[in-house]
Order: sequence, then C-alpha cells, then structure tokens
Amino acid sequence: MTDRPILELRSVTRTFPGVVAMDDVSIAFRPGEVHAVIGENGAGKSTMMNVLAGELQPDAGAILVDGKKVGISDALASQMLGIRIVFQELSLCHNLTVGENVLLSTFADRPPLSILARNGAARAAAEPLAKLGLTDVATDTPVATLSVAQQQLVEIARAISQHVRILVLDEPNSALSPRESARLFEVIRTLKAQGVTIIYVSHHLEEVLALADRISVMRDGRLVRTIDNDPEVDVDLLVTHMVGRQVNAADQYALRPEAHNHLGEPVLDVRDLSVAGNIRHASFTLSQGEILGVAGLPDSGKDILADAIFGLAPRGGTIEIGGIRLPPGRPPHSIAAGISLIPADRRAAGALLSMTVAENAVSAALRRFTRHGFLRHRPIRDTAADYVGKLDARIASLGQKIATLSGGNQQKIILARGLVTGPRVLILHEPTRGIDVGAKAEIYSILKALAADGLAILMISSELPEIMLHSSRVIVMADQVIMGQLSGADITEEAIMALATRKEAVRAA
Amino acid sequence: DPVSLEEFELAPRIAESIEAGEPLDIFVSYHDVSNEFAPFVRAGVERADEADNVNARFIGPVGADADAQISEIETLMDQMDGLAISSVSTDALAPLINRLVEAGIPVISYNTDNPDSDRLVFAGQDLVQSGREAGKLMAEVLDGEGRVMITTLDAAAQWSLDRESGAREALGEHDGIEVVRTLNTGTDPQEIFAAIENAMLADPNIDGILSLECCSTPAAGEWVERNNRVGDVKVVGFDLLDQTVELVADGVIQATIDQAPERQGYEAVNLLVTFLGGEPIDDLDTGVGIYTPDNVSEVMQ
Amino acid sequence: MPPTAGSPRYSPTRVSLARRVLTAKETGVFLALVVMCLFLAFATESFLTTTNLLNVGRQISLLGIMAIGMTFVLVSGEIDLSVGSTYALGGLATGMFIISGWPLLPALGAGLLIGAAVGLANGLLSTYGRLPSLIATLGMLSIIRGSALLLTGGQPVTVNERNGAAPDVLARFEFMGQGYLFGVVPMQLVFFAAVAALGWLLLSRTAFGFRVFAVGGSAKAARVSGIHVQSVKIWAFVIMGTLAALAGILSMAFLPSGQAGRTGLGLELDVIAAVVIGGASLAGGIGTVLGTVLGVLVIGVLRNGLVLMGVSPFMQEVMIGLVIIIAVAIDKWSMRSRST
Amino acid sequence: MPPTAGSPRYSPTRVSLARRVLTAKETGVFLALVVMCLFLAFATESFLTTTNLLNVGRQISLLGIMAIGMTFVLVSGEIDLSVGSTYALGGLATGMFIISGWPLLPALGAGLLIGAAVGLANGLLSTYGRLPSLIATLGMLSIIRGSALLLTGGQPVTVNERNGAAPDVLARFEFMGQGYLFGVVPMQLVFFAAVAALGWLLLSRTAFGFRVFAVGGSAKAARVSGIHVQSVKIWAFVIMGTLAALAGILSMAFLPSGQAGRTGLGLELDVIAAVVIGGASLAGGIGTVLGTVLGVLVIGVLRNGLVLMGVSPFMQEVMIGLVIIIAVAIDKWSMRSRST
Ligand SMILES: Nc1ncnc2c1ncn2[C@@H]1O[C@H](COP(=O)(O)OP(=O)(O)OP(=O)(O)O)[C@@H](O)[C@H]1O
Ligand SMILES: Nc1ncnc2c1ncn2[C@@H]1O[C@H](COP(=O)(O)OP(=O)(O)OP(=O)(O)O)[C@@H](O)[C@H]1O
Ligand SMILES: [Mg+2]
Ligand SMILES: [Mg+2]
Repeated sequence: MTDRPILELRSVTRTFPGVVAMDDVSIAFRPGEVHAVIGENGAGKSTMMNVLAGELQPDAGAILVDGKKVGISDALASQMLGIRIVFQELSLCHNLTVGENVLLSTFADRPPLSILARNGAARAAAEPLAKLGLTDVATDTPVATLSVAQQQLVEIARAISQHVRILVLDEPNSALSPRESARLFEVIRTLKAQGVTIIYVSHHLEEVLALADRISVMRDGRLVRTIDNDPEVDVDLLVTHMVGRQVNAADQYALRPEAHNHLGEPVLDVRDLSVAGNIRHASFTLSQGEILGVAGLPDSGKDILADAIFGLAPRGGTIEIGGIRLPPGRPPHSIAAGISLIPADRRAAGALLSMTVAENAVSAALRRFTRHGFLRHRPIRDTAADYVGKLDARIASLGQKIATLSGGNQQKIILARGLVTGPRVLILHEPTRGIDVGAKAEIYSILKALAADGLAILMISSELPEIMLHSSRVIVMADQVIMGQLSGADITEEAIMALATRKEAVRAA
Repeated sequence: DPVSLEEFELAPRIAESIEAGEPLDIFVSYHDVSNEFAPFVRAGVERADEADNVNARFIGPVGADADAQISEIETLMDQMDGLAISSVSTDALAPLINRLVEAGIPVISYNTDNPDSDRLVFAGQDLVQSGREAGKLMAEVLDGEGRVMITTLDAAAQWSLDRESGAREALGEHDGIEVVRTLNTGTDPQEIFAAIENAMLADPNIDGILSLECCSTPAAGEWVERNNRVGDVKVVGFDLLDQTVELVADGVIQATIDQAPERQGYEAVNLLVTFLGGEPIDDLDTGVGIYTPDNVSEVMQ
Repeated sequence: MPPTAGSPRYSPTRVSLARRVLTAKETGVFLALVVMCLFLAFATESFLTTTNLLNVGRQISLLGIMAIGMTFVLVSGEIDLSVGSTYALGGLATGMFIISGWPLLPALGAGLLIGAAVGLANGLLSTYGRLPSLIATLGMLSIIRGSALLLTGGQPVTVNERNGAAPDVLARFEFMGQGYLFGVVPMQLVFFAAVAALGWLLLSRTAFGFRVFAVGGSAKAARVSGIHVQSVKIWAFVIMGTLAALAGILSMAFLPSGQAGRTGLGLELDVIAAVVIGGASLAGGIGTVLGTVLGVLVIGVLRNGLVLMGVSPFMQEVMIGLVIIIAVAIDKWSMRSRST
Repeated sequence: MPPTAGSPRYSPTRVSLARRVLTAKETGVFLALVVMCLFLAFATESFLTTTNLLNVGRQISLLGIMAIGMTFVLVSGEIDLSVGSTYALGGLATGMFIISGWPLLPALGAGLLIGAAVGLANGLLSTYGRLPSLIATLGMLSIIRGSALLLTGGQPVTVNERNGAAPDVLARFEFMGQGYLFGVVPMQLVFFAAVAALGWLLLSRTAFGFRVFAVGGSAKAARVSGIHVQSVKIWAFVIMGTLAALAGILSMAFLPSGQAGRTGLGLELDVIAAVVIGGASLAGGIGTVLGTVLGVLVIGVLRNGLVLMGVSPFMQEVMIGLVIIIAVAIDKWSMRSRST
C-alpha cells in the first residue's frame, strides 16, 4: 500500500441554505484501502459522496485523482475517473428488470444505435449478482417485485458490474440481513485484494472496526480526524470523536426495559391475521407499557405486519384495540382507535416532504387543531414546538421544510406526529434505520419513557441488537408465520436466529 | 331601409374627429381570422384602407371564439369610428353591437348577418338564399331524382344551419330527392376526407354530395375523383378555393357558389365610410356567384 | 438564506412585510405582471384607463374562476382536462332550464350540480378507478362535449324571452353575467373575487386545504397520517367541476347564448397554463390561490395588451406561447436562485 | 410475495407462444380490439370488406406515425402537446417549398428539419430549461400554430401545377400520399408500417431505446449510471417532432392541401390517447410500439365503426370518450390481476 493518495479532497466546502454541509474538508484516500467515513446524521457524509459522484458541485476546494486536479461536473465524469457509487437512497429503474438495472452503466455509453444482445447481457448481469449471493432471482425479474434488501444488492451489483477503481458505499447494508451483509463484506475484501479503493459510510461502528483500514470521522460538516484502525481503536473512541465529547457507548444498551416492568392491561389483540402471500394466521397480544419486538429475515412476513395492522394493506383476521374491533383498510379509524404508525420508508411513506416541520408534526391529529374546519395556528405551533423540544429534534425553524432535515431529525418529527395523536399503541417499523448512534440512543430513551408511561409499543426491526436490547418480549417470524416468542433472559441472538431460520433449516434437511 | 347619419346619435368623440378631418378608424371584425376565407376578406379591407383618410383594420379571433371576439371589440371600442362585424354567434354578439350603437359608434354587419341586433345595415350574401341556390343546383344536376348527403364542417354553426335550411327547402320541392343525412365532418382536412370516405362506404348509393362550405367541397370532389365516381356522384358546394376551382374545371364538381369575400371586406369598410361621410346607406347584397364547368374559366388566372 | 424564509407562519419573530413579499412564492409571476403592466402603461394610451382595467377584470373572470378550481386539483396531485366541456355543459343546461320556464335558483342549482357530478365522475375514475387523471378527464372531455351536443342537438341555445325565459328570471340571470355592482364593478368580477377569496380561505386556512397539500405532496405519507386520500381528491375534482359549471353559467348569462360545439373548446389548456404560471406544480403539493390569481392576470393583461398594441392576431398566438414559457421559466429560475 | 422464487435464471426454457401472448403487456388492448372487430363484423356489412379495412389502415396511418413518436416521448417520462401544430407547420412548409419550385427531396428534408427543430426546442426547454414538458410544449403549441398562420397568411396551401409545382415533383409527392404500393396498399400505410418497424427496433432493441426506458423509469438512476439524461430526452422530442412533420407532409401529399388554422387542430389529444390506450404510462418508463399500434387501431376501428353503424356524430364523441376510459381501465385492471 503506497501513501500516494488515489483520490484527495482539498479544502472542499459545500453549503446549503442554512447549513454548511461540508466545511473546508481535506481528506485523502489511499489506493486499495477500505476507508470508513462515519459521523452523526447530517455530519456531511452523503454530501461528500455526492460531490464524488458529480451529483453535487463543491462551492470551493479541489478534487485530485492520482495527484491531478479534476473537475467532477456530472455522473459521467465521475464514472470516467473509475468511481462507482452506491447511494444511501435506492436509485433503481422500477420499470426495468434486475439484469437491465445491473447493466445500466454498461449500456450508458454504447453507441446509440447498437443492437443489444439479450442473452449475453443476461449472462453479464448474472455475474456480479452471483458474487453478492443473489442467485435465486432470475435476471429477467422486474426489479419492482424484489424486496428492499434484494434491491440494495442489485444496486451494489450495478456498481461492481464494470471495472472500478474507487467504490463508494453510502450505508449499503441498511436493509440487508446479517447473512447478506456478511456476503457483502466478503465482496469488499475481494475487491480490496484486487486493489480497489473502497470508501465506506456506515453507522454500524462494529462493522466499521471489522472492515476498515482507516476511519475518518465527520462532525458538523468538518473532518474531525482520520485514524488508522489500530487494535486500540474501539466503539467508545469513535463515538467520542463523532459527538465531540466523552460518552459511554454502553449507555444506549443500558436502556432495556426491565423484565419486571409493570405491565398493564392488554390493549392490542391480533387474531388470525393474514395477508395474502405474506402472513398466515398470526396471533398475539400487546399490553400497556410493553415493548414487543418483531424480528425476522426479509420476506419472513414481518415487513407487511405494520401496514396490515394499521389498515394500509388488505388483510383477514380480527384486530381489537381495547376490546373494540378495527375495520380493515381504514387508517383514520386506526388512528381514532389509538394506533400510530411510524413507517419504515421515511421518504416515500413517512414524511410529507413538501410540507413544514410543524405541519408534519400535527398532520395525523388535524381535528384537534381546527375549529369549524379552520386551522388554529397557535396550538399547532405550540404543540409542534413542544414535541420538537421533547424529542430534541434539531431544526432551524418550525416553518422549515421537512425534506431539508437530516434523516435522524426527520425521523424524530415523524415520531412526533405519531405521538401527537395520543396513541395507546405505537407501531414502529425500522425506527432507527440509518440513524446515528447518538440519535439512536435518544430515540430509545424516549421510547422507554413512553412505555413507562403506559404506551404499548410494537417494534418491527431488522436490526437484531435493537430488538434484543430494547424489547421486553420478542416475536420471531419466518416463512409467513410466527415461529415463536421469547421473553426475558431467553432473548438472545442465537435464539432469535434459530427461530428466524427454522424453516430454512427444515428445508435444508 | 336606408339609414343616414342624421338619424344616428354619433359619439361626440367621433363627430369631433370627423370635424377635424382626421382619418376614419374603421375596424372590421371577422369571426375567425384563421380560416381560409379570412385572407380574402382581409384583402378587401386592405384595398379599402388605401383610400385617403381611411384607416381600416382587420381584426378577429383565431378560431371561432365568441368570448375572444367580444373581448377584443370591447378593448378597442374607444378607438373605433365604426365597426363592421361578422359574428361568431349572432346571439352572443348582439348585446355588444347594441352597446356600441348606443355609445354612438356605427356598426354594420357583413358576411354573417346579425338581424336581431341594432346594426345599421348588412352587406353580404343571404345565407338561407345561398343555401337555396345550392339546393336548386343539386336538384338540377340530379334531374330531380336521387339520394343526397349534406356535408358541413360545423353542423351547429349559425351560417351552416341557415344554409342547410335553405338547401333542404329547395331539395324538398322535388319528390324524387331524398336527403339521407347531414354529415358533420369536423374541421381538420384529413378528418373531413375520412368522414366522407366512411360515410360513402356506409351508404354506397348516394347520388349527390351537397357541401355547405369551402372545405368539405374540395374533399368531396377529391373523393369522387379518386374513387372513379365522377358524374356518378354529383357534387355541389361553396366557394372558390384553388382546389375547388380545379375540380370544377375538370367536371368533377358540378357547381360551386361564390360569395365574393374580397368584395364583402371592401364593401364593409366602404359602407361605413359612406355613412360617416353623411350619405345614407342600405343593405347590400354582394350576390351569389354560380360557377360551373362552363364559366369557371373566368376565375382561373 | 435561512430556510425560514417565506414561511413566517411558525417562526417566532415577525418578518417585515417587504421581506415577506420579496421571498414569497409568488414573486416571480408578480414581477412578470408588474413588468407587463408598466410596459403597457407607457406603450399604450388606454391601458391604464378605468374602463380598460375593468374590462380586463371582466375578461379574466371566467378563466379565473376555473383556475381557482384547477389550483385545488393540481395541488392535490391530479389534473383535469374536462373543464372546457363542463363549462359548456353547465352553461347550456342552465340556459335550457331557464328557457323551459324554470325559476332561477333551481336552474342555477341544477347547472352547478351537473358540474359537481362531472367532477365526482372524474374523481371516482382517478381514485377508485385507478386511471391516471389525465386519461380519465381526457375521456370525460369527449363524453361531456358529446353530451352537450346531444342535449342541445347541436343548436345554439339563447336565453331570451322569445325562447321562453320568464322576464323576471331573465332579468336576474342577465344581471349575474352582464350587470355591474354599484354600477361600476362587473358582476363577473365580483363572482371571481368571491370565489378567489373563498378558495384562498379553503386552501390555506382550513383542514381540508391542509389535506389537499398533504395528499398532493405524498399520497402514501398522507395515508399514514390518517388522511382519506381518495375523498380529498374527489372533493378537489368536485370543486373544480362545480366552478367550471359556474363559469359556464356566467358565460351563458353574459352572452346570453352558447353552442355545444364551440363553447369553451380548448379552454382546459388556458386554465392549466394560468395556474402553472401562478407557480403551481404539475407534480402536486405546490400552489397558491394568490399565485393563480396573478397567473390569470398575466394571461388577461397579455391578451388585452396585444390587442391594444394592434399586434396581428397570428402574432398574438406566438406571443401568448412565448409568455407562457417565459413566465414559468422566470418562476422556476427565481425559485432555484432562492433555494441555493 | 416471494418474488419469482424458483423461476429459471436466464429463462433458458422457451415459453410457449400462447403463454407469452397471454401474459404480454398488450393483452388488454388487444382483447378490446378483437371484441370491437368481431362486433363490427357482425353488426355491419361493410366492415370486413378489403376496401374498408384498407381505408381504416390509411385513416390511422398519420395518427399512427405520430403515436410512434409520442411513445418515445411518454416512455422517456415527458409529454408533447405541440404535435398538432408541428404537423400543420411541417406539411404546410413542405407544400410551400414545392409550389415555389423546389425539387422534392430538399422540400421534404426542409419540412422534416422544421419538425426536428421544433422537437429540439421542446427538448431543450424541458431539460436544460427545467420547464415541465406539459407547459413547454403547450407554449410551443401556440407558437408553432401562430408561426404556421404567419407563414401562410392564413391562406390554404394547395400543391398543384397551377400554383407552381413542377409536374414530376408533384407526381412523386402525390404518390407519397395518395399512391398504392403494388396497386393495393396505400402508401400512407406503408410509411406507417415502416415507421412502426423502425420505431420498434429502436425502442426495444437498441442501446438508445434502452436508455429511453431507463430515463423514464428513474432519471436519477439513469443519471448516476452515466446516462446523459438530457440528451436522451431531447432525442425523444426530436424523433417526435420529425415524425409529426412527416405525418403533416403525408397529409399534405394526400389531400393535397392544408390550412394553418385548421390542419391538425387538437390532434395532440388523439395522439396521446392512442398511446395511452396502447398501455404506455404517463409517468414514464412504460410503453411499447406494438401496444401503440394496437391503440391506434382501436381508435381507427372505433371511428370507422361508428360511422358505418350510422351513429350520430354527437354520440360518436361520447363513445370515443367511453372507449378511452374503458380501454385504459381494462389495461390497468388486467395488469393488476397479472401482478397479484
Ligand atoms: N439538498 C440539500 N438541501 C438542503 N440541505 C441539505 C441538502 N443536502 C444535504 N443537506 C444538509 O446538509 C447536511 C449534511 O447532510 P448529509 O446528508 O451530508 O449528512 P450525512 O452525514 O450523510 O447524514 P446521515 O448520516 O444522516 O446520512 C445536513 O444538515 C443536511 O440537512
Ligand atoms: N431535495 C432536497 N431538498 C432539501 N434537502 C434535501 C433534499 N434531498 C435531500 N435533502 C437532505 O439532504 C440530506 C442527504 O440525504 P441523505 O439521503 O443522506 O439522508 P439523511 O438525511 O442523511 O438521512 P439518513 O441517514 O437517516 O437516511 C438529508 O439531510 C436530506 O434531508
Ligand atoms: Mg447520508
Ligand atoms: Mg443517513
């Protein structure tokens, strides 16, 4: 490994209205290294990646490749330099097949009138997919029918489908199962062995420690420092750099609701819940003050659970809340009955992106903020300000568009929306996906406090630590059914994984 | 009946300007300046504009739009010494015409009359009469016997309704003639041709096509010629578009009725100038010109 | 620029009026309008006369009434191409009711109801029917136009005593379209002002208006907020249909005549252009009633100005197209410069 | 739903033809067409005659040529409302060149270039100009119509010897529009077939076509994959403009006359309707040339059938609207049932 950087940023600055997203950042990437970039939400990581991708132009500063100054005016320019990027947000063509999506870049600069050979293309697409272990999906499958995890793999396959010198991965595994992630790490190591430089953005610090050669930490748009991944570097140290003060990372794990937490009355009673092709006869109850975790691999059925209970997906079976039956397919009824949903897909299903922070906060409880149909602005503002304060959301003003907030802060506003309705049951779907450690800890402590006040919480998550450490009880789904329940000391990674993979084990036998 | 300036309460503004010997600002509003007729009318207006002391301006909406015609006249009202108008819709324009007349601005109608309004006189062809002539011509070329289809590009327009009633009246005088249908062709040239084509296929035993306007006339002629039905299917229509003239000369179209649009434009201005000059004016029939293969050479340069 | 700009509603400090106006969403179209008016004031004698300005006011009113309705539809994330036909059908039907001897209010009510029904059909097709609204309303454009032709047999409908209208009904009907409030302000303009005021209140001050924005910005997120997306969109279409019929009725009262083959033909594109010039987004979630009013004024002043300046009618077509493009471009560009 | 679990990797097994046809995207519109044809074959005498079928073929050709172009534009995620005007301008300009004595090829080339230039302007405005294409092309609709009126002074343009066309040029020009290949197949239909074949090849087999789908499916994904989004969209508009001019030229050659105030008025909505009936999505990324051809046939057969059955023209309007809605609804619903 030489010390001459393959890619270097010098004093790069990029501002947005009201924020300096990158503030005089100088950073060098060495050939063939895995270089992790970490930082709190909104620290400027994605902004840096977007600058490398040609999606954003820096306001000031220079970019050097192989020691030569270059301009990255657009995506094409970035590709010409051998840079390939997997963005934080999925960017696939939903009208195309898996194979076509993988080959998007390959076909980008073919002569326009060249005839595309179908079979060769399918084979070319299958190779990077196979590397990532996505072998059970035909290349001519419409990508829209894939799960989010599979889509993420397709996107990674696209990035490695061609010769690549610098591979940028911005939270590439936020939707992947542990097994899929492991496979991805293998691919990363193989590429590294082939001399590819890898820039890796993640909030999973253990992963970063396991994978990276060097780690750069960003805070508030600035590069705090770049450190070698020596054995003495640990999560605590990284967190300290990230948040700029001494914290005990174990704090966030000390929040687990006590098993002896006093449980109140059962509020949510789900019986024989079925969703065609996704869930078969699921039954469980949820009590006041309880945090019930739902774990399972992708496609186990857990991902439709939230929508089905809330009334967004057609379903069979009965759902009672406080003894009253919920009609299917009626979200307004669900809200009135006391259910709030925090959906997994923040951008597509969560935030009202074109509206302000305050408007988002009150949108699920509008009735409370109107008189004779007219909006009452003072209560709206006061309530929104109240929750922004309670959840410690960092915003410039209540009139700011939610689209301009960082992901963690968006999530807090959506949580506020769920709480403003005064729910008895809060359904959280991937509540901390893509959220930094600090914000995560805050959100967990808020949830715990809410549960202590008697709120019943259903937390559906792909992140095992989250489930293990913050649930008083865990349901594990596999192959469309509830495979089992765990509580108290039985909640261990091994126990959960055993249930989650039970079907596969049976099949394999 | 003749009308003259003495019986008319001219707006003081106009009276003063005549007094001062300023040029007369005459506006000629046509109901659709983008149709094929408009250039001829405009030419007549421009010819009249050449006279000393006359500023004649040709205005009107693109596409027959009553609202637009009203808005434009309303906007220009204060600049007018006189208005000649061919209305998009007689009923819709009548109140405005009355308002102008009340404000002391002389208004005449041309090309399309507006008899229920207070307009002073009308210069043009009597539309019912011209329809009657067309009907008569058709009866004549059919020898009083046959099945006739009437075509028009806007069956609902006032001028079309007038001509249709005249034509049906004249055809109705012959027991041997049956009017099969009125075909609404739409306005796009391709559409017009396709409509005729489809209608002739649906009912192959039609003996005569009577077109009520400029544009389905050549289309009917073309259809007849291309399907080798010349003489077998008779065509009578309106106006002297290039294509129509040629088809008449070739004997494909048996007769066409001209309404001298250039003259209408010219006379429209002229009548107002005459009126404002203090002389009485009266309705002016610009005539029905009938062209058949025998005399069509008169209009071929 | 801090992201608070332009949304002083929740910001704790009061922003000065000038500042608010300069950063408001409607700035682009407002500037375009001012430039046009200044130019016309110098270039023509009659532009700034009261008569002319009131004329402009009347001439834009019907377009304006429909544009208010279209603002709701566009903000809700849909589009309505059937408005020209609804305008024709509503007006003609009311006219026919009046000449067949109905009293005024039932005739008006029936006309408005027809408009509302068309809106309802559009809304049902575009929501529960799962058709893109462009297609649903394109089909309805044709269906409603055909219905108007069938209803009237293609004959012009004229509302006068000769055709059977009761004299007192006729007088009140004509007053709606041709009268002047206090002898000065054209009644059509009064209707437009009232519709604009109500529309502004409804869109920017009520829970319903809030929901229209929410639904247009992100239908999925709105559903998670417990908003009944379909019913909000259907209501937007119903408002649009009713206002299109109202405009058609006023046109009938003004002329007082109409013809199914012609009335309101192609009007939909004018209406959409006005709303988009006013800053609304075809993608939904963005638009204001004030912007729409300004957009309508731009079109009205442009048409008036071109006529006053004696621009040839063919050249007018070219100019109108240019101004549509330029006005929207200014808006886009000023938005962009404000956001970076 | 387990996505295609178990389906073969490169689908090495040949799926039976019947199976492929039944699951093809075009099934909905194909069924609609078959039902209509069967009905007309029984209900009328003349529908199934060769003359009539060739007539239908000719009557849909120009609509069809434009619809192929519109397929590219819609699939790329844009829309073009200016095509009726371009059709008029392209045809009229070529006609004027011919009667002012130009040889055939330069006259045709110039007409097509004008169409391409309009497309280029639409494309530039909709990409680099950042205008929504609905608005950009709505403005151009007006600008180009006005230009055609200015160019011709509103006079009809008739291409004949008397007006100055050279006899041999005229003969060849008229053959393009009026002639028959092998004495049977109308030349217009030949042009349509050729355009459809090339369009199919380009859209579904070439790298350019692939990029059109990519760009329409997700502009961001396409961009970050290194596809030059703007240039792909601009080319789609240029293809559209050129084909609109070609259709206009053929119309001119057929009639052989045109008029700027009338030719192609409102055609844009027919063209869009045909493409959408054929299964293309207004949201972009979805559409096929085969579907478009079927959509054009549906409209052509419908128009022809209604006339053959003697349905009143007013009722025809209603029926056309209904068929647009029903055809697209069938398509949506059959897609839905196939995907669940
Ligand atoms: N297009 C934009 N407009 C306005 N602000 C933006 C834009 N893009 C980024 N920002 C702001 O820039 C800052 C840095 O954002 P960035 O996405 O780079 O953070 P990040 O480190 O990737 O965070 P995360 O961990 O949440 O992904 C944030 O405050 C964000 O709100
Ligand atoms: N069009 C936009 N206008 C304003 N801000 C934007 C826009 N697009 C993205 N942003 C902001 O830019 C930042 C970059 O987005 P990114 O995809 O990195 O997500 P993030 O906010 O960092 O959230 P997370 O890491 O939780 O997913 C975000 O803060 C987002 O709010
Ligand atoms: Mg990020
Ligand atoms: Mg993030």
